[in-house]
Formats: sequence, structure tokens, C-alpha cells
Amino acid sequence: MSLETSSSLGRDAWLRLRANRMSMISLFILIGIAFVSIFGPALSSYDYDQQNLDRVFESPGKDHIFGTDNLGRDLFARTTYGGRISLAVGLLATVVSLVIGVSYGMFSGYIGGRIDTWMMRAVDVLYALPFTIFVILLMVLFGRNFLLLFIAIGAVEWLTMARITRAQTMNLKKSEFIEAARALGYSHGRILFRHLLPNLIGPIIVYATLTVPAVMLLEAVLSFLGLGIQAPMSSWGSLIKEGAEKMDAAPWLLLFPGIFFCLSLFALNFLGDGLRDALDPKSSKD
Amino acid sequence: MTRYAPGGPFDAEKAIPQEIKVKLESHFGLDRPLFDQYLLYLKNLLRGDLGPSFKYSGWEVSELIATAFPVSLTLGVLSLGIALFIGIPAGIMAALRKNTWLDYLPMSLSMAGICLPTFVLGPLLIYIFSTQLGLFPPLGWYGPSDWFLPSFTLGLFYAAYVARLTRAGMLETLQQDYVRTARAKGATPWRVVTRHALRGGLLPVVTYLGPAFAGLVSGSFVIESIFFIPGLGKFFVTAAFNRDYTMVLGTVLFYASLIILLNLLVDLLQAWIDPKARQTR
Amino acid sequence: MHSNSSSNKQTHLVGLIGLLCLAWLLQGCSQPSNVETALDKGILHFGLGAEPQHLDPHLATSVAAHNILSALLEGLVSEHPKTLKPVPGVAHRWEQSKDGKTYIFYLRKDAHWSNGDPLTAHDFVYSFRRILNPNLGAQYASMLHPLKNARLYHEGKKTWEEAKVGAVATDDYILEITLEHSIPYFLELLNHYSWFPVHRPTLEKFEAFEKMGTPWTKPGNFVGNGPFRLINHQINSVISVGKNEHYWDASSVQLKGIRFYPIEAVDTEERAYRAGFLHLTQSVSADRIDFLKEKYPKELHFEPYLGTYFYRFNLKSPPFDDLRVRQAFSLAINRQRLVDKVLKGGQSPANTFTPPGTGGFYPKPQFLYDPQKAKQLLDSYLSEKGLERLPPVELTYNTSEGHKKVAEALHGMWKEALGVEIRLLNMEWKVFLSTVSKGEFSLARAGWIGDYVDPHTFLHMWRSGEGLNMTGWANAPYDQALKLGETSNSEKERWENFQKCEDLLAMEFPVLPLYFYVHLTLRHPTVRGWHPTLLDHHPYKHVYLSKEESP
Amino acid sequence: MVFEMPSIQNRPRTKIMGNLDIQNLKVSFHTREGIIHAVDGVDLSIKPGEIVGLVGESGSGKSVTCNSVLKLLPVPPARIEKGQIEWSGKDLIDHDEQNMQAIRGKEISMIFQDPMSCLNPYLSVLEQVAEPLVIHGMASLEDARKQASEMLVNVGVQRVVDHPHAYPHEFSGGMRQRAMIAMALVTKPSLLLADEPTTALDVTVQAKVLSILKTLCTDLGVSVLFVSHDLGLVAELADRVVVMYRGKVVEQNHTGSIFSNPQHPYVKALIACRPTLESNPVRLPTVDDFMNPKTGKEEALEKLVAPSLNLDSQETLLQVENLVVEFPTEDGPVRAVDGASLMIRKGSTHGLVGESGSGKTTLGRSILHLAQLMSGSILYQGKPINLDHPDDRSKFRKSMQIIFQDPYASLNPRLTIEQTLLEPMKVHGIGSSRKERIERVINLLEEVGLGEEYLHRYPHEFSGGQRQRICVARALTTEPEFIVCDECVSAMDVSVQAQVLNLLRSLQASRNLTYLFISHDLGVVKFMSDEISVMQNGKIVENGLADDLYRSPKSDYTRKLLNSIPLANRSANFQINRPSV
Repeated sequence: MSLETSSSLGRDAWLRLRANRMSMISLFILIGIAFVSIFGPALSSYDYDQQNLDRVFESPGKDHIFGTDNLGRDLFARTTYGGRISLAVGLLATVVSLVIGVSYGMFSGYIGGRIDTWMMRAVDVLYALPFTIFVILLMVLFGRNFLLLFIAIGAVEWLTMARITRAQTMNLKKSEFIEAARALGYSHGRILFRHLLPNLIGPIIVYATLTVPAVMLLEAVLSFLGLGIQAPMSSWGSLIKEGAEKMDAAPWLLLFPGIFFCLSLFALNFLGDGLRDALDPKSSKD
Repeated sequence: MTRYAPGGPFDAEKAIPQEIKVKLESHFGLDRPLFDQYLLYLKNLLRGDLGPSFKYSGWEVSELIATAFPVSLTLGVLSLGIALFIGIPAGIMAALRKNTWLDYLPMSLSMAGICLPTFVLGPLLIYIFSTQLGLFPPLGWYGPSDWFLPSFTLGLFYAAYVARLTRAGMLETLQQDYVRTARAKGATPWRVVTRHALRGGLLPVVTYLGPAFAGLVSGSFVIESIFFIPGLGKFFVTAAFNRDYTMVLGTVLFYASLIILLNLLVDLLQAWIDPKARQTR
Repeated sequence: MHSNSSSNKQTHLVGLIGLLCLAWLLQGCSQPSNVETALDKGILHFGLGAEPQHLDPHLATSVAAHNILSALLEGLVSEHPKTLKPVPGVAHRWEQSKDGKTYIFYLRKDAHWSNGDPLTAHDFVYSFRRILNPNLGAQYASMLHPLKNARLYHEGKKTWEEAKVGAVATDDYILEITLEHSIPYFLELLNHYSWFPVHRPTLEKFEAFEKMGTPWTKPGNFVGNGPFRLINHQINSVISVGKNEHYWDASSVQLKGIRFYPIEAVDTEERAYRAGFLHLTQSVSADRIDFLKEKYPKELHFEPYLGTYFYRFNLKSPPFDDLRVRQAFSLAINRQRLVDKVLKGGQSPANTFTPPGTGGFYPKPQFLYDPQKAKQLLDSYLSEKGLERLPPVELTYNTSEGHKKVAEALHGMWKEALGVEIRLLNMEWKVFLSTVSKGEFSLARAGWIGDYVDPHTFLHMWRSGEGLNMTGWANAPYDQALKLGETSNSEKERWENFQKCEDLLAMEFPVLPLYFYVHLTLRHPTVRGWHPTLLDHHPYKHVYLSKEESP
Repeated sequence: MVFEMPSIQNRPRTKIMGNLDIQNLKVSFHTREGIIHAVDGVDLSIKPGEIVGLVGESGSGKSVTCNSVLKLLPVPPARIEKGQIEWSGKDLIDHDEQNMQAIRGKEISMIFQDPMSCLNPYLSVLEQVAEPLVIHGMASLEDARKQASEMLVNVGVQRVVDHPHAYPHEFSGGMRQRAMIAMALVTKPSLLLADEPTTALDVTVQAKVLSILKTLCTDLGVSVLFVSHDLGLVAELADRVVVMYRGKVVEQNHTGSIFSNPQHPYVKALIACRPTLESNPVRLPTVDDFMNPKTGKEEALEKLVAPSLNLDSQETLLQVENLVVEFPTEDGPVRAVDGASLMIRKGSTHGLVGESGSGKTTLGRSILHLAQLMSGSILYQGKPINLDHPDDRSKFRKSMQIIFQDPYASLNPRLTIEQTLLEPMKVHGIGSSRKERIERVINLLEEVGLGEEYLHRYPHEFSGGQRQRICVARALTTEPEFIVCDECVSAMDVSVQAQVLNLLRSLQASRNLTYLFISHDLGVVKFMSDEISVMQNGKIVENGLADDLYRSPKSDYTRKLLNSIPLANRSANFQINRPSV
């Protein structure tokens, strides 16, 4: 059905998203968390690595609203700083996986034929590698730094992205507007980037919102193995790991990073679901 | 690849004289060119010999895998059982009662299950069921009573995924025309779900089973470490950390073949569910 | 979709599964804990900390291996459970020559292997020969270097016979040992597993004389001479030993068996202890001390442990090629605070390298805290180099919560006192070792546990060119003083020379001692005959389980 | 058709001679965008044994009415606001789900439009056909299978006899729809609701399925509510026709009367705007002509015979010679086009008819080099087409265009109309400045009957007919000589179809365009074309002038195609002449 006012697809999707209460709450939570993570460390009167050995394991109070840890560091500063790292790892690794996966999948799906078969066979083979273990191997072998961490994770997560993109490309390739573009004599580059890619964005965004939490979880698992972020920097994963160890003695150490972590995961998932509904072209036709 | 990482299997804090190191490496054939080592390894592999472990002196890699795999397998099967047992009904219920509290509650719980890392859930369950209630042993893998907590911890995590997949799959199939046909026949809701919608709805779950099971068997080292379970994951991680080349290689090969086998099983399962897939093979 | 009428089938199924779960639950809760059953069964449940790489005494390198091997094997002498002073073991008496270079051991005739074979002096000679065999490549072979001419043989320069190594069985039951020079702590040395005997027929069966990694150490194959024998070994799960009826002193062994659990995760081990799964934990996480002190005041033990926790400087690369920087880094550390606020386990601050009192040696405290002086020293270095501030320094440590904590604490102290930025870099154990031994570090964590109770076990590390040194520090006067301290027969002379070594370390700062270890453990009150010892050795034949309150 | 009634001895039952009476039914959908009144006060009744046709275009509420009877509408968003659905004395609206289950499939059965998706792909056909008997406890499992098997044989699905475990995907669309009929009738219900049961099928299959449906229902004494958008089709079958328009019943009468004497202007339009084989008008009347008599041109309705083109005087624009196209599949290559030859003259329309899978679409695409040819030649203005040279390529792409079937899928949803129309000009360097191009775009839009105000909108804001106009405009951006119209009106309601066909015709006249007009609908092709080719199994079975082909078909296949067309759709002056029931 046609709407009275002229509106872009994006606007339309946004309107639908806005009608989805869960997604909007999620979006606000995410914005809030991002805000706190970006500005929190600056707002806090403590540095994330500033110690006060006289005030260790303090429960949440006036000076330290989230309490302090085993070295008397302010948990609020550490949690918000950890948010920066976790969100950055999540986003960057997702971007890496997007760049690799989307170009690979789009290329494979568009070309089709034997090349496509081989390219997808390669993805299958990589799928056969137990992927957590693959990341661990990478981390153990090449030592650890921030850059490598998300490259390793991203390099593993791109597989699913490539599959999704390829499937979508295969579908779209058959659609008549791509045929029309070919009949109009458009170049392959133009078809790929102007006609295919924008139409892939919906599923890509949806999958990306689901990849971010997956990456953050993986980072947490790596933290558990001591392969995560370097101390004294913090990430939610490493804070939760430490908190879990001191769960009965200092529950706040688990509680606050855990709340932040879970909230963002919740929010990202619900936002992803909401985006999926909002961007679904089916729902625009009714 | 492991070979190029810094460190060798015989490095220890107490520095050993170079000549002894050379002796050691020649003992394990590490002094030969990499290519020769590789050939030798392949030759042994054909005989089912994965070589000796560097780290566990006196043990063959195949022997270690043979002892660890049944443990991982039991853990994997139990957790998967729990995951399916909880996840599928929850997913179906959520799909049938879309946008009611019967949907929101299990879906929120499943979200919680996904974002609660096992290293938080594990100790929590131990604290409740073992330390406080004394119902189950806190760790170990010595008898069936040890199986409950770890497989439950792991199962819950996967149940969350299964529930979400089931819900999505069911929502998709419940919209299908053939479900409407079934209703038009006068089928009861129970029959519509079990006989008509479930098969299609579970296809994504089935597709997920392969990687999930492989993940359960291979990636459960966190659980294995928390619950002190002598499973494959722990062997692999310690092997990677210890530069135990033969062990790393052996486990990776083992995993790869396991995954191939699992994918085959999943294909068979899919064929069993989907007659179209049956025909194409 | 309407499905108001929930079907009967559904309910039945749910009910059935519920019952099954309940059955499982009930089955689970009917089991008493290990510690509860242990009193009847006489089994000690022991947290081992790590899976030992080898159960072969000549190849073993870890504390975990020691804990098992001391149950399975026995050397010429044994240890007193409280003082660790030598007491008769396989040898019921021994004689020492005046110059301290020759020992004659008289072996008891009732000493047997666990399969009933008699144990003779030849077995010891065979064992010494095996560990020193260059083809075996044993890491601890150098422990036997005090034996006369052992080095010649070990380095492959001469055969055993040609070298005339100073270990000769003059009789089936008499073993004569000749040393290169007198060693005051020689008898203590004999309790290290590298001196333990191995069963020749078993080794020959598996061609293990010069081959490592043979299955002779597996249960069913292993033949030992200790109070216990190996029953079961499941990797990463459990190692069980049971009483050895062929042990000469079997009647005084009270435990019927020991189960060793190689639980690596400290938290898992603690949970295991709290649930009554273990009698003893290998360690306790520092962060848990306050909590455990409150909950288990009688079961948490802080015991002295002969070891130093320190950092190595790399003298070959800036900024630590300059003495002032090393000094500044040392002076900026408040060791007392580190110990009190961070470690909290009753450790003592290391103001010397050798733990005070090691073998009766009390070095002068010299590594002190003086932040002002530290700042001055660093400033003088910076102004000389024309630097505004020190470029970030990397601190390398191997992955572990405890090391991370210390590193983080020091990071804070240095930042506060010197304003320097430290970058922490954790690595896997093997990567760490190779990085450090290749000298690719600036500042690296280290720790040293004494192999025997003598300052020499600590100070010999800093000899020029010694493999353990790794700092690039070489100092001729130090080598000379060490040599004198090593060989001298007079305690006074030895202490003087060792003090000289300590002085040199405190002047040159190749190393940064932080604190002296304490053995932190949770121990169940039913464990008796277990005494705190400096080396954390606890001869199992004196250990027993009893319900009664200990005196 | 002769068959034995499978008798159920052990469970005698009295057949309810149901009488469906719908009164003042109002159904609305509550969506995010607001409330849509899909059915707005419908009265409808079916007497026992009667076949009632329910006709309307998409969105008229006919399917919703049909689905409301069995309460199969998704609730929410659908809601029955008001009214009664009386079935043998009881109001079904008061029935709860459980009571409805007892009626569904037993007393009232239903068949749906798409046989491809209405059968459960995971269960064997036999099992599904037997299921209603099992559900309603009318037979044991074994007995049910036997009855189902018999019923399947009755509807002509012989396959299940030898292959009791055959699955839906092994069946063609027609066979599946037969199976659906068997499934609906296996319980011998009193009423059958058939919701567009033949729409997705080819004409020949449709004719077959309809005849089976009719015979069977008559024999079993089942009354039928037959829902369709095709008035002509309904005329074949129904005793009485009900026409719906925007949720309301606008006219209901006996089939004969509706055709001979339609009362409501909408019904008149529906009958008139469908191209028939007999007439040869210049333009088709549209619904607008009837509904708005003031602006409409009802007077222009006279059957103006289009001046026929003197084909011989026209030069040949395109010559296709022995074309072969193959597609690789898992079971080896499939020949979609198998040695097709045809000739298209400048300024003419060449029609291409055939059933689905006959290769007509592939042929059209391969002429544009959108599909890889195996062998054969295509000469354009006497020259082969060389796509390798960029200049030739651009020239070729400019002069040949295509319009597709699905106007929803053929526009990039992410581009505005302006972007869509500007892009080809940019790529081919048409127009010197942006301003000039925009002017051209506006002119084009006006030419296809849309205004400047649509420039910045996105495709989803348009109706199907409007979209197809945009597609036409896009095809015209490069000033082509030749356009392939690939089923370009097949998915449309007749009223919209008429508008688009009129547009295409007028554009041809004004721009001297040449069309290759591909369709499965003989009437439409006849209306558009000067010459027609008939395709079957990748081969062209007949070529000829449109009128000749229709009057005296040479091949059996063409004859069969023509015979499958409902009588009413063959002639505008159709008089119902049915044998009485």
C-alpha cells in the first residue's frame, strides 16, 4: 500500500523500528552505554588503572559508586573503560568480518558457476576448523595485542557473513531489476555496488548486530583463558572473569560489568530482531 | 604452523645446555627438515599413529584422545540433550504465543542464557547445587552424578540458541500455506504443530546441530576447566599452550574428521526430515 | 494460532521427564563427600595443582612431580617430617670422610622394590649413570655434577668407565660416593628426585635407559621403592597411589592411599576443597585470603616456603643498561605495601635475594624503598639522555592471575613514584620462556624455589654465563665469591662470601627481588602428621587422618 | 467420469446437507498503518448442491470472505467485527476453536490457490490426503490410506498407486492441485471452499482441473464456493455468480444473467476490459470508463477494429535462426530453447505464447543476450550482435529493452524514480546536462501517465500498475527501437492490465516501437500482436498472423490451447449456454 507522504525506504524502516518498543528501548540503552563508555572514564575522578591499596574491595558507596577491586581501582572507571574496549573489539572485529565476508560473498554469488562452487567449498573447509580453537591458536602463536585480537576474531567470524551475503546475492541476482540493469548495459561494477550492495545492507546490518555480541562473548572466553586484553586494561569479558572468581566475597565486581555486558547483548539482539522486521521488504507491501 | 611460534616443547625455566636440547630434539625427530618431519608424520598417520605426546611423557596422542574423547562425547551428548529438551519446547511455545509473556519470558531467559558466560553460570550452579545444597559433586568426572552440573551449564547455553532458532523456524513454518491447509483439515493445534509445522520448523535447528555438537565436543574447555573434566578441549588448549605439536596436530585432525562426520550425520538427519534433500543425494 | 487445549500427551511427556530428572537428582545427593569417606578408607585427597609432565624421576622438573615421586620412590636418605634433616632411608647408616668429599652408604637389606625385587647399591649406580647419560638429555642431570667426574661423562667427553665417576657399589649393599669438593648440604641434596633410584629391569624392558617418553611410568609398569605404588593414572583427572606392602617401613605407613588431582584452576581447587572433595589445596588465590580467613580460619595455612619472587632486568638494552634506572625502579617499590595490601598471604618483603635464614645464612637487607632517591636517579638519567620522560617499558610475565596482580600493582607504584608508563605483556609459559631466554625483554617476571636448603641454590643463578642468569649481567668478583662460598668447608667463610655476592647484587641491580614466597594452603583438620617445612616436602609415611582434635 | 463411491460400512453417517448463509459480514485488519476494512457487510448464501462463483479483483475481499467461513484468518491482525455465518442452523462465529476443528475438513473443506506451497513438503502425498479421515476418526489409518488412494485415482493422480511414498516435490503443479482436491473431498464434505484453485496453473491444466473439480462435486453432491478473479472462468462452473468490489457485494445473479445483462458498471467493466479472441479493438475499455461515466469514454467502447499493419511492407528488424539455449542442472543440461526461429518486422508486435516451461521467457532473454546461447544466430537489422566491442555493446543495449512480469521485483527498491530513470541516460551519455536529463525524465513520466510529483518517491510507494508504467518509462530512457515485453501484464488484475496494454499500444504508435510480446494469455497476445508464434517444449510449433492463427490453428497444441480458454473469455458476446445441473 502506498503512503501519503513521500518517504525514503530508510525513513520507512525507521518508522517501523520506532513502532517496535523493544527495539527502541534497546537503541536507547545502547546509546546510553556507548555514551557512558566514551565519556565515563573522563567523568570519573579516577583512572581505570589508578590504584589505592588502602581501599581494596570496597563495596559500592559514595566515593566509588561501583565499588573497588582487589587493587583498590575504581570499578566504575574500569567498567566504562572496559566498555570502550569491548565495544571497540566488537565493532572492529565485526567490521573486519563484514569487509571480508561481504566482498567474498558478493563476489562469489555474483560470479556464480564453478568459481562460486570453489569459493564456497573453501568456506566449508574453514568452517570445519573448530573456530574458538582457531582463535586460541592464533592468539597463542602470534602473541597478543589489541589489533591482532579483533583481526583474529573478525577473520573467523567472516565465514557466516560470506554465506549470508552470497545467498542474498544469489537471490537478488535473479531478481528482475538486476536483469533490467544488465539489459540497460550497466557495467558489472555498477551493478555490484550501486544495485546489489545497497539491497544487501538490510541482512548485513541485521547480522552485524548479532555478530557484535558474538564477538564480545568470544573475547570474554579468551579472557577466561588469559588470552584477552592486556592488563591493566580492562574489558567487560576480563572484568566478568575476575568478578566470577570473587563472586561470593565481592559480588559487585561481577554485578556491574555483568549488567553492562548483558544489557548491551540484550539490546543488540533485540535491535537486530527489530531491524530485521523493519528492513524486511515483505512488511512494506502488506 | 605451530612450529613457527616462539618457544619449543623442551623449553623450561631451567635452561638446558644446547647439546642436550639437540639430543632431545633428535629424539623426537625435530632436527630433521620440516618437510621430512611432515612426511614422516603422514606416514605414521596412515597407520593411525598420531605420534607421542611431548607434554604427557609416555603417552601416545591417539591414546590420550581415546581416553578424552568419550568424556567429551558424554558431556556433549548430555548437554545437547538438555539443550534440545529445554530449547525446542521453549521455542515452540514462544512461537505459538508470539508477543505474549509466554514468548517474552522464555526469549528473555534465552538471551540471558546466551550472555551469561559459562564461567559465570558454572560457579553459580556449583555454589547453589554443590556448596549450598550438597546435591552434586562440585567437579570431576568420576561417575554419573558428576555429569549433571557441567552438562546443565553447557546445555543451558545451547538451549538458548536452540530456543531462538526453533522460535524463528516455527514462526516461519507457521506462516506457510501448508500449515493453513492442515488447519483447514480440522487438525488440532497439537497435530498442526507436531505433524506439520515441527519438521520444517526444526530444520534450522538441525542445521545448527552439526556445528553446535562440534562446538560442544571441542570448545567446552571452559567448562572442562571449571569442572575439572578430563575432556578433549582441555587437552587441546594445554597442548596449544605447551607447544605440544603432535597433540595439537592430532586433536585438530581429530576435530576435522569429527566435524566431517557430524556434517554427514546432519545431512542424513536433514534428508530424513526433508524428502527433497533425500532425493538430491 | 490458538492452542488453548494443551494436549494430554504433552503433559504426560513433561511429567515423565520430570520424574527422570528427579531420579537423577536423588541419585546425586546420596553421595557423601570424599573427605567424609576418607577417614574410613584412609585415602588422602591431594590437590596437585598441575599435571606432571613426567613421572620419571630423572626427567621430572616440577613440584607436582615431586609430590608424586616422593610417594613412589625413596632415596638413600629420607627426611625428618618437621626439620627435613636427613634420616635413614634406603641407607640405614652412612659415613663421611673428614674432608667431606667421600661418603659411604650402608644400604638396608630389607629394602625392596614394589614388585618384591631386592634393592641394591647397583641400582643406585645404574640410576646415577642413567640420569647423567648424555643421550637421555635429563634437565636435572646437573644436580649430580657434584659427583666426581660426573661432568666428564655427562658432557660426553668420556664413557662411564673411563671417567671413573665417583659412585661405586663396593658390595651389593655398600655404596661409595666421591665428590668433586665438599658440599655441606650434600645429604639434603639426596632428597631431590634426581637422585632417586629406578628399577633396572623395568627400564630395560621399555628401553628407557636413554630414551625419554617411554611408557615405563604408566600404572602397571611402574616399579618403585617408596611407601606407595602407582595404581591409576588418568591424565588431567587423577593419579592414585596405594600402600606398597614391599616397602621396608610399610608398618609405619598409615595412609592406605593418596589421590592426586591435577586441578590447575585455583578457583576450581578452592571449590573442590570447600565441597569436601580435597583434603589439601596446592595453593590459594591471594584475593580469596580475606574471605577464607573469615570462613575457614583453622584450615587456611600460611607456611614458609623457600623461594624468591623477583624480576629480571635486561642489561643489554636501554633503559636498563644504565644502573641508575635499575636502581630507581628498585627503590620505587614499596615491598612492604605490596606484601601487605596486594599479596596478603603473610609473604615477607624481599630486601635480599636469598631468603634470610636459608641454611642459617642471614644476609643484610639492602633492597629498600626510597622513592625520592629513585626519582632523583631517574631524573639524572633522563637529563643526561636529554629525555623528557622514559619511553614506555615492557614488563613481560607468564599468564597467571597472581603474576598479573603483582605486575598491575607495580605498574601503579612506578607510575606514581617515577611517572613512568609500563606496558604489561602476558605470554603463555612456553612463549615466555623462549622470549626471556633469548633476551627479548626489558623486565621479566621470575621466581625461584630452592632445590635444597642452602644459599647456593639461589646465588648460583647469577654466575656469569649461567643458563639461568638471562640478564646479561657478568661480574668476575661475583663469580669468585660464589666459587669460594661453594667449596669452602667453613661456614663463616661461606657466609662471608655469600654476603659478598648479595652485596654485589644490591650494587649492580641485575635483578629486582620482590618478596619471599609463602606456601598458602587450605588443609582439612583431619590431616595429621603434616608439618610446615621450608621446601614444602611432607614425607607421606608420617601423614595420617584422624577425627580427633589435634593437640 | 465413472468411479465407485468408496463406502464406509462400519461407520454410517448422515450427510449434512449444509446451507451456508453469510449475513452482513464485516472483517477488518488491524495493522500498524491503520484499520483496513477488507470485508464490509457481505451477504452470501449457498444452497446444498449449488456452485457459487465469487468474483473480484485483488483486494476486493473475496478471499477474506472465504477464509472467514472456516475462521482461518490470522487473528490478529484480522478481526471479524460483525455479522453471521450460519452453517446448517448454527452460527459459526460463536464456535470456538475446538468446535471449528470438528467442522473443518469434515463438513466444510477448502482448497487454496498455490498448490506448490499448500502441500506439506515433508509428508507423503498419500498420507496428507488420508489425514482428514484420520483426524476426524472416520477411518482407521490403513483404511484411510485406501480411501485416499482411491480418491487420488479418481482425480487422476495415478502415481500414488505405484509410489505410495511419493512426496509433493515429485509432482507437477497440476497434479498437486488434483491431490488437494482429493484431500478436500476425501471426507465427502457438504461444502467446498475453493480459493482461486486454478490461478497458478497453465490454461490447459486449469481446464483439466476444473473439469475434475466440477464432475466430482456434482457427483458427490458437494456445494462449492468458487473464488476467482476471472469472471470468464467462473462462468464455466458456477450456477450463480457473486461479484465483490472493495469489500462489498456489488452484484449477484445467475451466471447467464450476469453476462447477458450486467447491472453494475463495475461488472460491466470487468466483462468488457478483458481482451477476447474475437474482438480487435484499438484500445481496451477500462474500469474508469465505466465507473466515471462523465470523464469516461463509454461511447468510445465501440469495437473499433484496429487497422492491420501491412506486414510485407515492413523491413525485418530481428531475425532469430535456430536458437538453442541450455541450462546446466544437477541432472545434466536442460534444453530450454531448442532450435527456435522467428522473424520480427519493424513497427510490429510479435506475440509469443506458450505455457510455463515452454521456453518463451528464455527465448526473449536470449535475444537480449541475457542468457547464454549455445548455438544459432540472432541478426539485428541484418547484422549479428557483438557484445565484446564497447561501442557496439552500448548501441545494442540502447536499442533493445525489456519489461518484466513482476513490477515489484523489477525496480531497485533503494533508488528513487528519478535515480532509476536518470541512471541509464548517464551510463549511455544521453542528454548533455543533468538538467536536460531531468527534463527528459519528466517528459517520459508524463508519457506513461505519471506526473512530475512522483520523481522523488521510492518504488514501494506505487501500486503494481504504476510500477509497470515506471518500468516502461525506464525502458524508454534509451530511446529503444525494440522492446521485449516478458509477461508484463500477467500478474495484474484485468482492469489494470487493460490500462497497461493501452499504454503499450499508444507508445508503439507514437514511437514506432517494435515489440516481442511474451504471454501465456492468448487473449492478451491476440489483442497486442500482428504475428504470433506458439512455443511448446522449447520449440516453436506454429507461426502466423494473429487472426489466422486464431481462426484456423494448424498445430494440435495451438488448438488445445485455444480450447482450454474459458468460453466466456473467447468472445465478448458470450452467451451462457450451460447444460443444466
